Amino acid sequence: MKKRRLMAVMLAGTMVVGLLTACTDSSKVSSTSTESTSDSSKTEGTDTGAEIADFKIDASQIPQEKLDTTLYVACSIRGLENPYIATIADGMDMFCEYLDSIGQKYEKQVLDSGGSNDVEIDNMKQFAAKAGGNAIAYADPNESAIAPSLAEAMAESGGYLGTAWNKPDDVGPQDYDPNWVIHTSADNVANGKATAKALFDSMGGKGKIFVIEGMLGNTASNSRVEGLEEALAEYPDIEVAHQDTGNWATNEALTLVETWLNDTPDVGGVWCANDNMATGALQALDAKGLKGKVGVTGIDANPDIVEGVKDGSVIATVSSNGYLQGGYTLAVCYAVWTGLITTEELPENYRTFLTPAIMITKDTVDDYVTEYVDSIPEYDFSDIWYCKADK
Amino acid sequence: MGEKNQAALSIREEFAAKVKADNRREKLMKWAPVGVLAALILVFCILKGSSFLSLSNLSAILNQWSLPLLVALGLTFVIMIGSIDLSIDGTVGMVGSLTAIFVANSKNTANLGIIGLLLAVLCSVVIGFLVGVIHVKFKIPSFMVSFAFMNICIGIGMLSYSGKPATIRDPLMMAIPKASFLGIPVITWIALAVLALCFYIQEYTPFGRHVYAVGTDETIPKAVGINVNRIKIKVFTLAGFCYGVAGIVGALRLGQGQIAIGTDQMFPAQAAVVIGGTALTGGKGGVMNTVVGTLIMTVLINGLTMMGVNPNIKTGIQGVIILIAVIFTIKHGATVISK
Amino acid sequence: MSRKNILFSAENITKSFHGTQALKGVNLEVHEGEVIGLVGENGAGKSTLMKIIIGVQPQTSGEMHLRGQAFQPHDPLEANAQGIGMVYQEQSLITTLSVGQNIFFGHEKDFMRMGVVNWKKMYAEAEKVLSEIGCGDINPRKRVIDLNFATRQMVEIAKVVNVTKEASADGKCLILLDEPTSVLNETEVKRLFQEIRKLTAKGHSVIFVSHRLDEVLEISDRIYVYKDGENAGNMDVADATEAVLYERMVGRETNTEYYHLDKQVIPEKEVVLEAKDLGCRGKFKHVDVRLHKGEILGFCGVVGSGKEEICSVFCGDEKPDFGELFIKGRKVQYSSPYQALNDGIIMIPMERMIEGVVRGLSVEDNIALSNAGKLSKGGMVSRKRVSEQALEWIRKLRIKTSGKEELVIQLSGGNQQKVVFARVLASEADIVILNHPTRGVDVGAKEEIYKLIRDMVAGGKSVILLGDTLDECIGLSNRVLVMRDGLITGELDASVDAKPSQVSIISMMV
Amino acid sequence: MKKLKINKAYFATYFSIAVIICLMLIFTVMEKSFINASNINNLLSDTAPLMIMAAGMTPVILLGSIDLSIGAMCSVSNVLVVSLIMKFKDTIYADWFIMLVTFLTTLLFSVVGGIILGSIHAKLKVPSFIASLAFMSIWNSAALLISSSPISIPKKLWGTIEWYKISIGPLGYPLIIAFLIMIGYYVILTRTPLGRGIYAIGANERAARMSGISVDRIKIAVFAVNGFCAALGAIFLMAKAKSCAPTVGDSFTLMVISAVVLGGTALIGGSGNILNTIMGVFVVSIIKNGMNIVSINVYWQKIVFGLVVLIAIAINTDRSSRSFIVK
Repeated sequence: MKKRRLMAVMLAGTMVVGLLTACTDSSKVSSTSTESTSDSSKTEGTDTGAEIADFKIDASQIPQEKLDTTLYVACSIRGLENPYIATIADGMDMFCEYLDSIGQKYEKQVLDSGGSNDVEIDNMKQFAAKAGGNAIAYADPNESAIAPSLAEAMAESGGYLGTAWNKPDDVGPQDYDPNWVIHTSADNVANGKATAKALFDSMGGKGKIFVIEGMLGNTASNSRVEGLEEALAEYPDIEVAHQDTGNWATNEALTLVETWLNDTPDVGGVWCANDNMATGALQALDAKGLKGKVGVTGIDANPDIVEGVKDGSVIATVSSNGYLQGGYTLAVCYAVWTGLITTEELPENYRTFLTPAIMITKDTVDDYVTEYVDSIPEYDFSDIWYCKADK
Repeated sequence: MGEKNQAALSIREEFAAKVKADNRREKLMKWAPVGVLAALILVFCILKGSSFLSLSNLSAILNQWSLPLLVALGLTFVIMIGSIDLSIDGTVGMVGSLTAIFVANSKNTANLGIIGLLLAVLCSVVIGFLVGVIHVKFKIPSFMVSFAFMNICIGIGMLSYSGKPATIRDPLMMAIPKASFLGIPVITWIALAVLALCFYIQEYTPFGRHVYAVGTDETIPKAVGINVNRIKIKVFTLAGFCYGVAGIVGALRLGQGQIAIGTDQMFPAQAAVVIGGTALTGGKGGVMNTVVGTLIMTVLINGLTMMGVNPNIKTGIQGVIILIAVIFTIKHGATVISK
Repeated sequence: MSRKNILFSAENITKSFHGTQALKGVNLEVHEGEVIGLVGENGAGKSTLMKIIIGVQPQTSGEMHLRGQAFQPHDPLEANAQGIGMVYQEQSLITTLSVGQNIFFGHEKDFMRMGVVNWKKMYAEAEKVLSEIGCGDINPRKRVIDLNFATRQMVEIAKVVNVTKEASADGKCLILLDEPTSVLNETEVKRLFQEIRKLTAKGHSVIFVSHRLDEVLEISDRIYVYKDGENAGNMDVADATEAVLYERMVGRETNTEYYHLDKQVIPEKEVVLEAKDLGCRGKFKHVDVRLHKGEILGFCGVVGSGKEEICSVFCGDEKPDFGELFIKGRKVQYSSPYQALNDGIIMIPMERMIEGVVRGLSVEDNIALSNAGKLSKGGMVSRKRVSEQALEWIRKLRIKTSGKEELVIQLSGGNQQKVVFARVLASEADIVILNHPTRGVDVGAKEEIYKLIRDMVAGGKSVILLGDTLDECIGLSNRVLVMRDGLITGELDASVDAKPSQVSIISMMV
Repeated sequence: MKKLKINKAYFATYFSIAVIICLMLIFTVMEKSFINASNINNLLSDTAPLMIMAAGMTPVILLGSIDLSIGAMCSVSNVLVVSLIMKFKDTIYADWFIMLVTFLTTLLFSVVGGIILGSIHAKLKVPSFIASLAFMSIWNSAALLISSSPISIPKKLWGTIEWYKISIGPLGYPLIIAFLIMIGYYVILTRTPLGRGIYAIGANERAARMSGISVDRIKIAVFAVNGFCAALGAIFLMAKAKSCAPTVGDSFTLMVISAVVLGGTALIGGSGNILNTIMGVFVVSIIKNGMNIVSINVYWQKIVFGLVVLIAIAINTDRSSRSFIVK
């Protein structure tokens, strides 16, 4: 069942690449989304679904008293060292510009957990306590396990939370109605698989690869590796020469590849669970003069890796589009806070869904750069479901 | 009486033998870290054979050794005066981040070249100086001062690139990590140069001697009229310099400046310094001990990585080896006090 | 003798710490080529004055003059530069450095060439300095940690001589010796005195601080006596005798019944401690000892004869390598003093400042250290009983303190010692090992300690005594064991009417 | 004289209180919701794990030792307790029974771990800094081996951790436990032979040994209790997050030691007390909480934290004895 779903995602992923090259004129990036289906796709197509899908925030309907209340806006993230995570904060800023435009009074802040579960929960509790109900927040739970605790923290004071990436399988937004509004995720398995396949194709379907995992025990890392393993199953001639964790860190990846290159100088490619580590791998290859000869893939679309895609040293990376994740999650929460929409109206597949990711390969990189690097994309945050991959 | 004399003689002989044995043991202990290193190399040679000893792996070991060596060198002096420095993660990361934004890079238009590097090192030297000054002038334990500065430096580093690390574009800087001289990577040469400097300072300057004195018993140099505070400040400043060079090396190796260059450098460095035989109580050990200590750590990690040991167990093995190395090299006995 | 030029003078020096006056206006005058003996009880202010002269701490008021000019050093280096050097009471060598490096410690700049210290030249120079003071046999390349204490002391003196010698090229210098003989044996003391005479012959001056009045009388030209931070006398050596000095120091005559012989009791038959063929590799061997209840057993022997090590084994600090130890008839094997204390054995260690008291704790807590268990009820220590006990011992031993909560570190040395005694006595252990109980204690306190020892025995305790002097050992003990080179070489009865002579014991010691 | 001494003994406490009041005033002025009930409630309840671990660490530091493995011990206990709970997932035992068994097993494990570390330190004379550094690596590995990924407690077992939410007035259950442990430690340190032994060993180990204090046994006991506290902290973290993670304790190590030192307990041992530790813990928590409440820019938070710690410790350090050597 799961496998089939993934296959679908993969197919969609490759389609997107094609689509992207086809239509680049529109300033709206509607075509760059990866289509996918979610767990709850069964409910799709019902009447409510259609109605909900067309929902847009109408600023004129927001009661003046709501506009005059100070709304506390936050995004809770793992630390700003990572460029991808920084774009989430940027996404919040963009959404706040929208709030300005409709005259909403607000205060925004970034909650940095520094990679600690405990801190993230504390931060959320403190934020919720301060806001006393008038709060909306985006959270990237450090580990899937703490998502319910974050929701609980918000539920205690009556604010609204949207989470991304990580949550336990048996708990979901419905368990904390109405305060846990949505949970979204880019499809890690699909992304891991897509980059892996791009890498294998570039190697001609055979050869040795190095695998650098993210932090041990991290959901995103595990799922991406799962995607890789699925791809490996499809390419029997690809052999994993070495596999270890780089802890998401550039220098650790550098050390790993440096060491591995000694007993496997004939490596054909390096698959990394994120771009930070891909940077390290590139650097190690560069020192041996193998940059550009041995392909590297990552996930996150860090600026330097996107450049690498451009010059050919990187085969592929994926942008999870932090702007969109951060901004739209808050937009949905905002809609619920204002009362324009209620969580009861939302079917399950509008509570938990996948967000579009953008696959970046040599073919698509130029468009990506024009769209997201040279200019910051513009979003219409009143169209709150724009962030839904299957919309 | 004659018999008693005989016995007395044997007591003396026994005593002499004991002293000799103790001396021999102590001398042996001095070489124990080297023994551990040799044993590790031997084990990896047997298990991994040619690929471990291959030229390219040796060069990789040297490359990986540079950064921990630089960090540990600075820390050695701090530990020799009996203090501790937790600021490493911050200072190294900060310098790494700053290096990238001072030289030609993808983020801004600064192109200070070598001056940029000097400026970056200067930053950590200033931090080291501040740690030292606050430590001695306000009489705050170095543990706390350096803990505070670890946070401050991480903050500065993160602030400097605000989430989007700068990639180094300076062609010279980009060439350095790839270049090698006499088969040894240039980066290692940089580390070796700092090593030579530290060795020179330790052995051939009054300051070096005074460092030992301050670590052994502060009241003595004070009584001779040596300014102990100034020595301590100098030690932290020197440490700052070493961390600074480490930060630059880290940034050059990565080709990018980010705070992660410094992450998790501190505890392994402490372990390396102690394994090498420098006592945490101060006054004992030195730069050469640290060379061995860092080599042990580097070879261990390199070997375990090559053998593909389960990464979950890898840190555990490191811990056990640290423990064994220390248990075998320290003095035991009822009257020994260890804190 | 005192007609020569005045080299150094101090007038009306006062010093107060934390509100207590350590010096209440003392004077000192040193002439060229003179040895000044400085004596006084613990806390009389000798060491404080030394520290002021060398510049470690400033005086509260008063003036000093050197060669007729006002003298106010801010640190020892400044004092050195003007020709005043000091050998400290505490060992002040850096054990991890070599002898040569220690001698020239702080003066490495003299050997710098192009930013590098020329070690070769330094060692050559060190050799010269060492042979100058008659210690040419010490290798300057050796690390201090490998030397014994006596040799270290000589190195220390060499260091000071070197420092002040430089300054003395144009003038005369002054060397302060603070208790230099406390760790030296007799021959070494002799050598030290020779060295001092050599110095004075060259016109240099020495201030010699010691507790040993005989030594002071031997080496000094003039003697100053301080008492409670005030001048209590200033006399030429010709006018001084031990009795006179003693009187000035404590302000009373020596008690003729010094060792309280009238209180010496005959021990009971019961053996409380027995060692059979006890031995410790390289330290002592074949030791058979029986200690009876109510007995004071004296151990005599030179440093290194093994008597200290035997005590360490008795009190559980060290483990013996051979032989057996029986306490009250039960065979024991201790691995820590804790176990020994459980059987009622405790030792008053020799290095009391280091091993005897916890200086960061209060007087009452220190006194209660060894018997906290006994003062507790249901696992809780009763504060009331702790303080009652402290007050009792403060009164009994006349410990000078501002209160039972005062930290031990703030007491004078002698009073810190008394706190150790109080702790040991309060522990209720019935076998007490006294390791040099009167070392570093002034004469008045000594007598009190002797009385205490007598009282302890009268109370049914047994004592093993390592005397600070032979005289003391003979005077106090019921029986004396003589040790040499790790073996017991003699056992002498020392009952009240049959005290052995010192000569007979010395013959067995060496 | 007497007055002066009392001042000195509680010097650190007075200044800690002053620091805490200053911090609270500053934060309240900057953002009045800092002082509102729910934030104070948060502040109090979130402090519990840090408080407990700091309680365990205080006697270790009083001994003059240090335990860098506490964070890793917390991680391994955290993972252990949840994986044990997961073993009971499909059984029919009552929640309280599951709770009891798993908690006791975990606490036992941590005590044994503490005893091993303490023994290596005390018996083999390995400096605690390096022994605990080694154990940090070992426990980190152990945690990852037990479970390399975080485990959430399934919803049906949430009953096992409901106690965490119970509160009496403004004081949550966890904080009450933390305070009870603090009180326990206060009594131990001031009123029992063990406590007096700890101070004596910290101030002068040689003299303590010669006084007949069982140095090794006390050291081992202190490390064992420290392990216990780490595990208890781990159980609280588990209840708070309804899950475990093999790296959960990493950030605690330095934070705990800093809180203890910030309270005024000297790293060289022998001076300080548990009340000061409570203050130190609150200083750290208030800074962290306050910075979020007044929404200081994340990039600046670390810098501000470092500076405030520096100022707090500068105010707090007892520098009255000039000759004191600070390392």
